[in-house]
Amino acid sequence: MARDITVRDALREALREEMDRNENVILMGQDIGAYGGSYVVTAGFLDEYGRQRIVDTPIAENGIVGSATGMAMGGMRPVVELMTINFSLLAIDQIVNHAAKLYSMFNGQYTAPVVIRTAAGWGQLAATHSQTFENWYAHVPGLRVVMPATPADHKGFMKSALRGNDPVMFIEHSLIYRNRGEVPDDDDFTLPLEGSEVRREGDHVTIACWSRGYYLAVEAAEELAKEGIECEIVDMRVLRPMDTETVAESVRKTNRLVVVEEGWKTLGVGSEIAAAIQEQAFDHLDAPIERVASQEVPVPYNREMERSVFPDKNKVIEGVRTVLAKDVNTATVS
Amino acid sequence: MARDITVRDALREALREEMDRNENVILMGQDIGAYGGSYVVTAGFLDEYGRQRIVDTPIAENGIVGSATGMAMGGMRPVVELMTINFSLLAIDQIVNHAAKLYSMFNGQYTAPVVIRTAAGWGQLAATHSQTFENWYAHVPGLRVVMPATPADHKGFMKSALRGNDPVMFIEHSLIYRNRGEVPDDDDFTLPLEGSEVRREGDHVTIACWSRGYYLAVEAAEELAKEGIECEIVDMRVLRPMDTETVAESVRKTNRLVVVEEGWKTLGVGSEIAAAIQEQAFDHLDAPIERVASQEVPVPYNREMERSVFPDKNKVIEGVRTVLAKDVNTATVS
Amino acid sequence: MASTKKSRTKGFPLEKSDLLDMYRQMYLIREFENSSAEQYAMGKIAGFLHLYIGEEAIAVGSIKAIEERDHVLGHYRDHGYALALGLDPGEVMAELFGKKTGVTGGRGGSMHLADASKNFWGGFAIVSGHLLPSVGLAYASKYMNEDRVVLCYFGDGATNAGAFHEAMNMAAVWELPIIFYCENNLYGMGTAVEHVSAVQEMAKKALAYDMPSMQIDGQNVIEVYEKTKEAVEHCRSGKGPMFIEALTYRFRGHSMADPEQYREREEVEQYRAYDPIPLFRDRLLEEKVVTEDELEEIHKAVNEQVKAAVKFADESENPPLETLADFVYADPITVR
Amino acid sequence: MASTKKSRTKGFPLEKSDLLDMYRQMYLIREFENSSAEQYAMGKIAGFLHLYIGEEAIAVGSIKAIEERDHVLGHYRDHGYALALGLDPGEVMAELFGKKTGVTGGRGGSMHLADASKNFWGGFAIVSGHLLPSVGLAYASKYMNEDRVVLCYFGDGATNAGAFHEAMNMAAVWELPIIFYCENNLYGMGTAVEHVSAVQEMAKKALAYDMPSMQIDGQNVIEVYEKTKEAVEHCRSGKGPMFIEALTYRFRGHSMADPEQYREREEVEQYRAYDPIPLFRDRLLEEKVVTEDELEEIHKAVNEQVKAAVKFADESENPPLETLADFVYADPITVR
Ligand SMILES: Cc1ncc(C[n+]2csc(CCOP(=O)(O)OP(=O)(O)O)c2C)c(N)n1
Ligand SMILES: Cc1ncc(C[n+]2csc(CCOP(=O)(O)OP(=O)(O)O)c2C)c(N)n1
Ligand SMILES: [Mg+2]
Ligand SMILES: [Mg+2]
Repeated sequence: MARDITVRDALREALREEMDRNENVILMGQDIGAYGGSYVVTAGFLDEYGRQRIVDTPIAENGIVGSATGMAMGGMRPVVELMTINFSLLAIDQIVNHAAKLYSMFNGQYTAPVVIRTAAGWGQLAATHSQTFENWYAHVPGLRVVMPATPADHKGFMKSALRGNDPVMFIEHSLIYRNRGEVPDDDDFTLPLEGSEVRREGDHVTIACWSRGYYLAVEAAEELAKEGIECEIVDMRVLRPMDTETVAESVRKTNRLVVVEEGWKTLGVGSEIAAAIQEQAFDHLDAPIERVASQEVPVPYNREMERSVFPDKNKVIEGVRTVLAKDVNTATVS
Repeated sequence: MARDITVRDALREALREEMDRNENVILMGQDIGAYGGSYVVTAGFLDEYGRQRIVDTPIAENGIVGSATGMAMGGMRPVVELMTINFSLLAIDQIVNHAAKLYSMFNGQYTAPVVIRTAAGWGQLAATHSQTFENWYAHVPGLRVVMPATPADHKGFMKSALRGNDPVMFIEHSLIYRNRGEVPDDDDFTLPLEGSEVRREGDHVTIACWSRGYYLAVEAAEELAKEGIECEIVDMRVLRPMDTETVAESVRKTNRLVVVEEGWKTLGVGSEIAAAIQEQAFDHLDAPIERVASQEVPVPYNREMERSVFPDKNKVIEGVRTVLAKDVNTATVS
Repeated sequence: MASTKKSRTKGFPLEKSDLLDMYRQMYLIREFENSSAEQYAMGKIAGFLHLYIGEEAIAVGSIKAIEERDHVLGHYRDHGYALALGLDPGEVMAELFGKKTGVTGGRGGSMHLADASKNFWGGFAIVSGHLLPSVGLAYASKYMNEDRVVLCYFGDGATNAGAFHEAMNMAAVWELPIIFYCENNLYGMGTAVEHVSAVQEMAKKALAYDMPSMQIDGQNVIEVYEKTKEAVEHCRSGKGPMFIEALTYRFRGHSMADPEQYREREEVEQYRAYDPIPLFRDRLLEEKVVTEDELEEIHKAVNEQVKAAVKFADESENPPLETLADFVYADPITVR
Repeated sequence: MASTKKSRTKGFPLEKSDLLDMYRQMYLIREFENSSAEQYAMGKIAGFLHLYIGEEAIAVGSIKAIEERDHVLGHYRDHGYALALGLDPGEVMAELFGKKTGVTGGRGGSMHLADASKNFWGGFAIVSGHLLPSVGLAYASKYMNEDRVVLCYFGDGATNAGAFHEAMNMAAVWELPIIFYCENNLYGMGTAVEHVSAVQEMAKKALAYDMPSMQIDGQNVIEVYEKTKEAVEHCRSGKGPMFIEALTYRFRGHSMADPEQYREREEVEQYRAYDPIPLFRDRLLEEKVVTEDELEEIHKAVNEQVKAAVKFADESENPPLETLADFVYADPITVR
């Protein structure tokens, strides 16, 4: 059995179920209690679970993540909400130099499985509030980094994160909380925190994407299908460990790859995917891998300017056309 | 006229000359004064310039960079020393959300040309003290990121940084301060903060590198030359804006590329170089681009383990052999 | 900035024109924001819009106490500072609309108003982030002997962030001319001070730095003016930084998106009794500084001004898309 | 952890065996470090080596005041905590040598000693970084009703970092059982406190959080013990956190790399008069708790122990290179 629910509800269910299952699971973050959470994910939780388990924290990102890390060391299962991923920069020392390293640095003596929920996204919020740094976190050994698209993944990953033993950066997206999808009816529904997923099959081109990018890819694929262009869509889902083999497999069939992401292009996740695929499927590529990413500017407030920064369906379509336009027969081996 | 001096002395000269030229240039950082700087770059400066211009700061990385940013807004030319790039994580909000964005976010009304000197490097310092994050900074529009190898570049870039109008991440390397090279005898010797440089010509393979990686590449190239394998070495020098065209140009000749870097491989600078080159020189690549980078682990203290993490001459040679081993004739176009 | 003449109005530390100017500014901020809320509802303004309604006395009273050369920095709730500093309401509204004619060309929006020519360095949207550049500006003022005081505004919530601590300590160690101006409106977004701060009186936080501090009534524009004046003189005389905690309350939600479920309506109503605008108006009338008619005139003029501001914003153009990449780097880049 | 019997030695709050144990520990730390300095000079230890010499009374006195279940975290200058907590000197020395038999298997080195089985969570090398996990451990103790107090050591330099402030505030708001233990040795690396901290007395920093504090003589192991005991009882009784500033001085450089150009030799010599080990020894002799002979025996035993530690470290193996990637993730990963 499965139900059609939103990403937000999938998250709410996962958090509730795990809180009910394990009383050492607590939520903490700015305005998650009385306010209900900036993106309303935890609305009502304070009434249900009380101040002991729904902890409104000071505006002190490093402090929140660092103290949650200590709680995790001490046997609790804290879920931190950092309002947006932009503010995670203030916590990055605790994330990278502490949570991600304790297990290894102390020779496996203890773990700090803190779960850090945070939201990427934009919406005329200007330069400091419109960034996404999944590429940075995906660079760091010791962290697991998930950035799901579907409600089922949101739920299954969150539940796994809370049952696993590694620190997890759980990156949501403010513009997909209302997206819907099927979620299994099972209190023990979990998903391994790794692996990409082919979500749509197609022969002409592969699109690698994640989070909101997945929905853009779907829109583009539907439109392109009308012209007979069939896109294979690989939802990356987990960015560390990153499963590029599933992409390579697909590229061995389609021979063409487009990556869609909302981060700046230079050194975005797409750069890793491109680098990995040219290693893993070198002989199969008929065209350069195309990266559809953000314009490399601090994001302006103005609506039209902002829209011109981020990928949209049309830019994805354009990306697909670019890789299709390259005629393999004209390729010269120098 | 030119003199053969060390990287450290090149830096000292640049700082001194610019301080003498402009009294609004000041240096600030932890232990740069009385202690002389962790890597002894500013030894003696306190006596020479006094506490007004050589400012020993609290251990407050965010505070140091943030206040320097304000000084720069106010017309001063502060040079911040962050002891090591590992600690820059504590300042990253000020670097990324403030210094890098002010000019754009406020529509060009003012700039904040703060110069942030910091050192990458390692030497049995364990997990939190052996990282390098040039890839992160190179992702950020608004920043200029230099990571020089030669004494001349250290000097010329530093002087340019102090005369330019953009914030600059100036990344040094603790293991090359004593490396020597020719530096022009000219108080006004500056270098544009952009552009890669072909430092050695060769027909068989291109090696892209920077900072300490450059010296590894030279060692490897010298050894390979004995076997008749000629490497072309491109010193990237500036990582944002990144000049991949010079690499592409070289690859159009050699058809093979190895990137050398000390950061973790996944999403390291090499991923961007690989992604860019497969775009810019797709038809010219005879083998997948090879990335010689660090093992993806928190760096352990133990000497042998640590050495096994980082690239060395032999790993570069191995990388070159890997790209040469790929026989273009066996390539199948699927 | 107060007029320089020495004459003072009975019972007030300022002369009539200054008093009326302050009243006008407070009323302008209020009406400007009421109007911007409407424009937001109409979809002409987007993103975050944080209203200063209820707190106007702080920006107006304190900015009256500084000189033109002094520096001002604040957080995202920044319409008050901008208008008190004399930024053009039309250009501010245009910024809220994201237009090219906006004070930051449509790039910054409501949270990032600025006018470098007026030494207003901006509203900043990272809580506590601007405290550090503020310290640096104070350093520059001292280092270059400019005799400029920095006025740095932030909220109660910001005082729990590490950056606040680093800023306070550095300003104290370096004895800089900076006023840390804490607007304690009892909430950081939806979180009441007592749940997140070890002390309820923000001024106590200055003790850790041996920094002098005052707690003042942020609803009383005259008190704000007088106390800020004292603080400014303290800074100018080289005695180092000062911390001011202005007690206040915001009458509206944190931003337009706030459903305000964390506080009772009655609480808000209670605080409305301390609305700084009627409080000031009543006092001006009581002390016979102005007549009802004079006030009416001010109201009318301001209302026109606000209407004109909206019209200006409405009729302004969007910034051209071709300028998107302007101002990323100040110096030229030739490599691609 | 003191012996549980109630009998006490005249003039001391502890019985003889505890006193001798404390003396032995202080002497062990001293000799262990003197030896490690030699090993460093011989190239057997590399990276950073921070000696605790001169500060031994703090670790020994304070750890005597806690129970086994209590948590301990410290910074990189951590040999003292480790040895006072009873970690095996051979395994600690092996860690300094980077050997497989080291307490963290050669991965951590001198700065990252730890023994989770003893609730010693580690030395941490990011200044002020461990204060936050320390707060979290205290939270867990309270949340899970474990009655465990957290002892968190750090230096004067760390109190200028934002993380310190965030930790202090959260511990106070949440009323957690944690002792913030500041070892004020007057310098952060080569920088004297007065150049970087607005207040010279670190204990003043607790005022901003209404947190009780004490300033104690860190060279007097008995005072350290007694005051820490008080603080531990304060924490155990649910009264929330406590801040202790222990005044001390390090006799050696910041690390082995330190040329010590920032302080005069005379200054160091002056402070050597407050060497905690002779101070304690003289008092034990004066009060006739021990005889010279007994002390001599301790010295001999410790010297043997240190020699054996070096031998053990020397003869231990390096960790196998194949284990490099162990412990990066606790749960399995199957994708490559
Ligand atoms: C570093 C950071 N964390 C969180 C936020 C989200 N946020 C914006 S305003 C705000 C509350 C700030 O409260 P306060 O400082 O009291 O100012 P007020 O809004 O009450 O004027 C929060 C949490 C942010 N902008 N920056
Ligand atoms: C965040 C950070 N910044 C800088 C350093 C470099 N560093 C290591 S120890 C130290 C001095 C710390 O002084 P203090 O806290 O007084 O402790 P002490 O060494 O005197 O015991 C510094 C600056 C670091 N390890 N971490
Ligand atoms: Mg507030
Ligand atoms: Mg110290």
